[in-house]
Amino acid sequence: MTLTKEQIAQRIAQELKDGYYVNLGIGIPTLVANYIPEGMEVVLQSENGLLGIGLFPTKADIDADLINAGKQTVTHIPGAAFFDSSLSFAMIRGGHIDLTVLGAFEVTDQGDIASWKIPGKMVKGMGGAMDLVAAAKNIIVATTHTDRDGNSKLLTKCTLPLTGVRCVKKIVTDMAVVDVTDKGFKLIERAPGISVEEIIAATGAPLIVEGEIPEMQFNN
Amino acid sequence: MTLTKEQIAQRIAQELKDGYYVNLGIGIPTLVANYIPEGMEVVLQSENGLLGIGLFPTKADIDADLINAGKQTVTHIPGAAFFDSSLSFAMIRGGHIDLTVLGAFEVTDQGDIASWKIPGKMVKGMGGAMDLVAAAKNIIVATTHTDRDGNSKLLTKCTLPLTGVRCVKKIVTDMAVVDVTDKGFKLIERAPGISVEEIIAATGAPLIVEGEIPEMQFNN
Amino acid sequence: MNKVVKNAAEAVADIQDGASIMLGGFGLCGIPENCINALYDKEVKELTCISNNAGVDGFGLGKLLTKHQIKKMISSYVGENKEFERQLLSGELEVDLVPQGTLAERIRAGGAGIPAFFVPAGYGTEVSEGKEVRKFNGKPHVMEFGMRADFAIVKAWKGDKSGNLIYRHTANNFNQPMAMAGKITIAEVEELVEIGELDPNQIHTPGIFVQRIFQGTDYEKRIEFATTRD
Amino acid sequence: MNKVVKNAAEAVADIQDGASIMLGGFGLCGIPENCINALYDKEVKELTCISNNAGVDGFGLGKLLTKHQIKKMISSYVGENKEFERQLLSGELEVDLVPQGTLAERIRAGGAGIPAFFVPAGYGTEVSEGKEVRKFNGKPHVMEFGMRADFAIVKAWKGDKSGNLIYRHTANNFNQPMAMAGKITIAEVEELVEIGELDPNQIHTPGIFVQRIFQGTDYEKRIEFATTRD
Repeated sequence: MTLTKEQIAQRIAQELKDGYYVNLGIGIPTLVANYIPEGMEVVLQSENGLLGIGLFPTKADIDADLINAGKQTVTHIPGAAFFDSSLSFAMIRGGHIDLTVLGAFEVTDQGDIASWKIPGKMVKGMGGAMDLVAAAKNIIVATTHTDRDGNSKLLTKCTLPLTGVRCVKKIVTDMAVVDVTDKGFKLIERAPGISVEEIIAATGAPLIVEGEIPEMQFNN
Repeated sequence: MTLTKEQIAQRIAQELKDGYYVNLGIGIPTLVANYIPEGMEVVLQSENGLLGIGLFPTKADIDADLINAGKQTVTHIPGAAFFDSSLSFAMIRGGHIDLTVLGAFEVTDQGDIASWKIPGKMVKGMGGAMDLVAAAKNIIVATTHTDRDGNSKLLTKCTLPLTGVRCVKKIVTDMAVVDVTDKGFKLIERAPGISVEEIIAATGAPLIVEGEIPEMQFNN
Repeated sequence: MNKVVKNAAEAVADIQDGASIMLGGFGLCGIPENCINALYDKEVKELTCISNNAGVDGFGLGKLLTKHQIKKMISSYVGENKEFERQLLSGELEVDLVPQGTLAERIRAGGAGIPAFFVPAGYGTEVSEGKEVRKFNGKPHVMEFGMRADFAIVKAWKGDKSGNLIYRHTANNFNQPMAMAGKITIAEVEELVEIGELDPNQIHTPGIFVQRIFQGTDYEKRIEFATTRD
Repeated sequence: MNKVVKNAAEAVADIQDGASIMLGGFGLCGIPENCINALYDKEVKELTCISNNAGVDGFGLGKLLTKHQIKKMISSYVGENKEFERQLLSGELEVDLVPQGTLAERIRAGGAGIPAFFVPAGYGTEVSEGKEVRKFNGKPHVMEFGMRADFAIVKAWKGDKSGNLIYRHTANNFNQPMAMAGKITIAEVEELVEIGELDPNQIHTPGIFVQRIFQGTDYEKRIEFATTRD
């Protein structure tokens, strides 16, 4: 069965390492924060000017001056720092963020990503996504494998306007973990109960499959 | 008689206006701070990261963490701000400083200035001088009119390596106040007792002299 | 040197039709509410507004949209605003979308006297169309330009009468770089204090960047997405 | 994530001959005394040092000069140092002089992922020789490059165990931009506090930029020109 959003986030959390500074995009990526392994220190950066995002506040603690990049009220952890937008993107552009997780409409086997605009429908803007994908050392895309109509989001060429080129390193979908290698998409893991054939069928680009493909493991 | 250093500084102080943010170079320019007219608010910027230089400290108040760009211990005024070198030069480069006063070896009637290097002798470096002259809206040079050998420092072409080109607006020397205009040097005022002829003789470039040239006025 | 003005109306009194204005804030967090209301009351038109977002319907910059006061927006993200969408699709409103980090850096650069610089963001996308692209260390970068505006309007937590500003939490965001980039910078603050009351080591925006300052009133500080854990 | 090291010796232990190192400070104000002494003791050589100044004879970077540990200096002003002058004139030492504001901005740009930018400083002087010059708004500007280093060594007033730093007075200077630009950034602080003790609104350098931190000892804080009014 395909993964839930929570399971996608849970699988991505397995990519975290102690001491990582991480920027989580809006949507599924935000959920990754809920699955940081116990005892592991991971600091979450919010591009609107916060290093060290904490839990959502209690109703009593809500503070209009303290939001995340999704404009949700948040808190900060001890040891947090606030700063302006130009310093925030100096961190991002300068390669100081260890991992960026974001959603996408489409990803190609070259690592190109389209995530911000659907021509003809409303254009909301790219926000910080173009800066993040252009500069992050390590980018994981969190997405469903196919859209609502069953079209694959993993393609050889994006049909939608690009957010960045040759930048995505890994994709975690509701069906699989796929690495973007020099030779294209490579299947790394399958969702429990999903077959390699199903994944190949749902992928709109060649998929390298080497040996046995293990199922994803979830500890809880 | 030619002016003392203090009188040069005093004359330059007459160019100050209420609310000015001013960067004063090392040497004669530093003395300008002593002649800010009573009741006039002028804020002094030090390029090592201080807006609002105060008096020199008392012996008891000396603080190694509080120096000016000449590396002298200073104090700060109420309402001062400290900041890093990149923000300091953002202020300078961005044109936020109203007036820069600095010394020079040579100045030309095009407004070029040489002030940082004497080849063959020691090269100490340009420090912040090139940034200041390239970006200030209003640059006054404080200098003696001639060097120790009697050679004019006001020339048609610098013989020494340049600090900046077409940037100096006004020169206050021990003999005269000279504006740098589109048409070259223009004599504005004479030091008390110094004749126009003496100034012409001491100036290594054509000097526009129109009508009566008044003597500088000193109030105290 | 008197930078203190009475209120927002006085602060924006000389903003004319056609002016370019930077407005601080991220979403509704840290927006200069008082000045936006004053611009609304003043009915100044044909504005070019540089702001990361465009407010929401009827609040923040969304208020100016209801009177069609904005000709052009330069922003990174303009969702959350139906009237905005309507004006954009109908061609009443011009929008220049800029990646958020590039926007912040263009503003800082404008204030810092840097006319142009290179960034990786936007390369290979429609953002880089028509722009100079150059490789550095083998990686293509796009040339972007420093940006200034006739006015920058920022909101700070505390300010003193010489214009020194301190922001609070994530209400800093674009306020700090924008304060550097206004030909005239107007600061509205929640608390205006006497000169000397702020610690010189804790100033976010030194007073040299600020030409007018006043203590705002009746801050609504509307929250876009109140998200709680309880 | 343990960034705390015991002392300067441990902090600089992996700095090898030939390394490039940024060192904060302006004159002797805000220099990382402990780490400089550790580099002196370690006798690491062939260093490229990026520092606004080169210390004085026998103190600050002047100490490393006495053991000929520095191959190249990148600075804006290197006066106040006779041994420096001797080594420079004799050709033992290579010096790259950079206008101070350009130096600060190149360092910030390096840390901020901006590979190149344009400034007016140096145009028409020997500084612009061989560099790309381009006019913006009719005024010629010089293209300068962002700069990083293998290590950045900075000195702060207070720091916490996650690397957040607060500088004091004019001892900030180059420390803040350099902290952004080291591939590895080492911070020595006068007072190392627990995580959570610093106000998040008052952090000058967020901890993300700092990889190692320790509390220094025996700060001499030598004054170059003690100037008093009494």
